[in-house]
Amino acid sequence: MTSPHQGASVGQGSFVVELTTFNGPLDLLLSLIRDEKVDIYDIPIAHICKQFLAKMHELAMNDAADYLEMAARLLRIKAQMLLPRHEGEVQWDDPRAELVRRLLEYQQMREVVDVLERLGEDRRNRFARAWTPTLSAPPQAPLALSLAELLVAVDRVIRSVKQPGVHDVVPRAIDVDGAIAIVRALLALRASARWRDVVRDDAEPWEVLSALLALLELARRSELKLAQNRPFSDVEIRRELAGEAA
Amino acid sequence: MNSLAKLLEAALFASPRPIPTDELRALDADASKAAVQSALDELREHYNVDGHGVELVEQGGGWQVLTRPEYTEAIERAQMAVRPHRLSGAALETLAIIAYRQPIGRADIAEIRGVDVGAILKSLLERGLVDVVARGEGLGRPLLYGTTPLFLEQFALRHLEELPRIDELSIALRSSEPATAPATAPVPAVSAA
Amino acid sequence: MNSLAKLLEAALFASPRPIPTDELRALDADASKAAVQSALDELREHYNVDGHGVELVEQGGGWQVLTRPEYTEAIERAQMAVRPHRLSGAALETLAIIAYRQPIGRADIAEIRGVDVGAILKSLLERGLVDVVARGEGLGRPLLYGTTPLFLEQFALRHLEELPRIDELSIALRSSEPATAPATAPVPAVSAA
Repeated sequence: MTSPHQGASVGQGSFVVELTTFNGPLDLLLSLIRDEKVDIYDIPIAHICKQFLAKMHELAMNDAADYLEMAARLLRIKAQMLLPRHEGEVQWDDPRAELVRRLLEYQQMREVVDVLERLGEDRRNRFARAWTPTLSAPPQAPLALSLAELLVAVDRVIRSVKQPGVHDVVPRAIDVDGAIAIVRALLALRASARWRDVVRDDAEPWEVLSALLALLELARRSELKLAQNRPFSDVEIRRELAGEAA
Repeated sequence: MNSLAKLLEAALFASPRPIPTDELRALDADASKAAVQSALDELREHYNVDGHGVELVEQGGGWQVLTRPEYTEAIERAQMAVRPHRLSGAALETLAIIAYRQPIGRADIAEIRGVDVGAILKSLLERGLVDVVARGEGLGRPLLYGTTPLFLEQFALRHLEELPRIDELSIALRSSEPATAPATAPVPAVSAA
Repeated sequence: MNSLAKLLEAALFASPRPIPTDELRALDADASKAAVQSALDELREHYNVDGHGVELVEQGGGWQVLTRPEYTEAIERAQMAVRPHRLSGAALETLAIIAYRQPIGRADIAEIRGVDVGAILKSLLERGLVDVVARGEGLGRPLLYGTTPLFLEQFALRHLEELPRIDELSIALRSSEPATAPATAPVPAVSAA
C-alpha cells in the first residue's frame, strides 16, 4: 500500500484509537479534509481547525513546533473569516486561498511520491552486479575540475561554519509575530507549557530570540504568566486569560 | 551472439552501475553507433528469449544488467544479497520536491512540506541521491539541491522527463479563486488508504 | 535454461563473493545436490557454447560468473577514455579546506565540515590531489595533509598564492560562472508559479 501512514491500533475502552504518524501538519490537514469529506476549495475552517487541534492533542505531539505553527495559521484564518464583509464589496480576498494553494501543492507532491514509491520498489527488487573485478588498479578517469568550482566550495565551507565571528550574516530576521502565534496556539491547547515546548532543542538562534521576545511581549500584555520555581529550572508558561485563540 | 554483443556483455557484467552509451561505444573504436545499438538489442533479446536470470535495462543514464525480480526473494532468503532499505515517506516527499523543482533550496522545500527538512536532506546527501548543484541568490546565498544520476538509477528512470508531467497528475493546480470553485469539486484522495 | 539454472545465474550475479555448491542449495529447498550440479553444468555449457562475454568459473572456494579475460583490456581502455569524472560537492569542500588550511589533519577537517571525511580523504589521496605532508603535534601525532603539484596543475595555478585570498573570494565568485550546472534537464515545476 502506498499510504505513508503507519497505523497501529490500540484498544482503549470500547473504541479504538488509531495511532498515526503524519509526515507533517499539511499531511494531517489533508487527512482531516479527506476524513471529514469536505470540499478543499471551501474548507469549513472553524470545524477543521477544531479537528486539527483535537488531533494534535490526541497524538500528544512532542516536537510539535511545525504543527503549532499550522494551528496558529488556522486560528488566524478563522478569525479573519469572522470579520464582517460589507455589502457590495466586490473584492473579497478569501483568507483561505493561500492555505488551499499549499494544500493542493502538497497533494500534488504526494501523488509524485506514490509514483516514486512504486518505481523505487520495482528497482529494489532487482539486484545489480555486486562483485566487481579487482583487475589492475582501477584506472582513474581524468578529472574535470574548474577553479570556479573549487572557489564556490570554499565559499560554501565558510558560510556553513557555525562559528560566531567568522561572518556576521544573520541568516533570518527574528520573527516575533510568528512566535507569538505559536505560543498562543500552544496555550489554546493547554493551560501551561514549558520553554522547550516553545523552542525545539535544535532551534536556530533567531528562533530562540523570537520565542523569548514573544513570551516577554505576551507577559507584558498579561496573556500569560512566566514562572521559574527554582533558579535554572524550566520556565513555566501559564495561560493568564482565555487568550483570543481559545 | 556477435562479438560486439559479447564485449558489451562482458563490460556490463563488470560494472555495478549503469554504463552510458558513450562509454559503451568507447569499447570498440570501429563500432558505429548503430552497431552498438543493434548489439544491445541482440543482448537484450538473448536474455529475454533464451531464458536467463538477468535482463538488460536502460536506466539511470545508461545500460545495466539486473537480476529478474522473480528471483529476489530466494536470493535474499539465502542471504546472498540484501535489498537496500526502503526510503521513509518523509524522504520520498523531499526527493519528489527536489526532482520537480531543482535547483531548490532547503527553505523552499520546507515551505512545501510544512516541516523542516535539514536532517532528511543530510541523509539524502549521504546516500548520494541528491547533491548541491548551485547557490541561490539573496541573503546567505543558500545551497540549492538537485537529484543525481544515482537517483535515476534507484528509481529505474532513464531520465527525469520520465516522471509524470505536472499536467498529467490527476490534481493539477487550479486557480483557487473561491468564486469559481464548483460546490461539487471532488475531494481528491490524498493517498489510497 | 531450466529454472534452477536461471535462479543460480541471478544469485551468482548478485552475490559479492563466490558461492560454494553447498550454499547454492539454500536457494531452492527442493533442489537436490545433483540438481544443483546439473544446473551449474547447464549454465557453464550455455555460456561456453552460446558465445557469451562471461563464463562460469569455480575459484576462491565457490562459483562465480566472470568476464572473459580476452575482454578485460578493452574494458579497462574504455574506462580510461570515458568522460572525465567530476568531484562531488563534499569532495570539493574537503579539497577547498585542505587548500586553504594546509597542513591540516583529518580531525580538523571533519570539525569544519561537521562530518567525518575518511572516505573522501582516501579518494583525494588516490587521485593524487592531496598528500601527507607532515605529522602534527600532540596525541598520536596525526597525519597532516596538503595539496600536491597535481592539484596546482589541475587548476592551472602556478603556485598556491594564486588562489584568491578569503576576503577576495566574494569578488572572485561574482565574476565566475555558476560552478556545477544541474546534471539533468529541469522538468516543469510542481507549482503553477
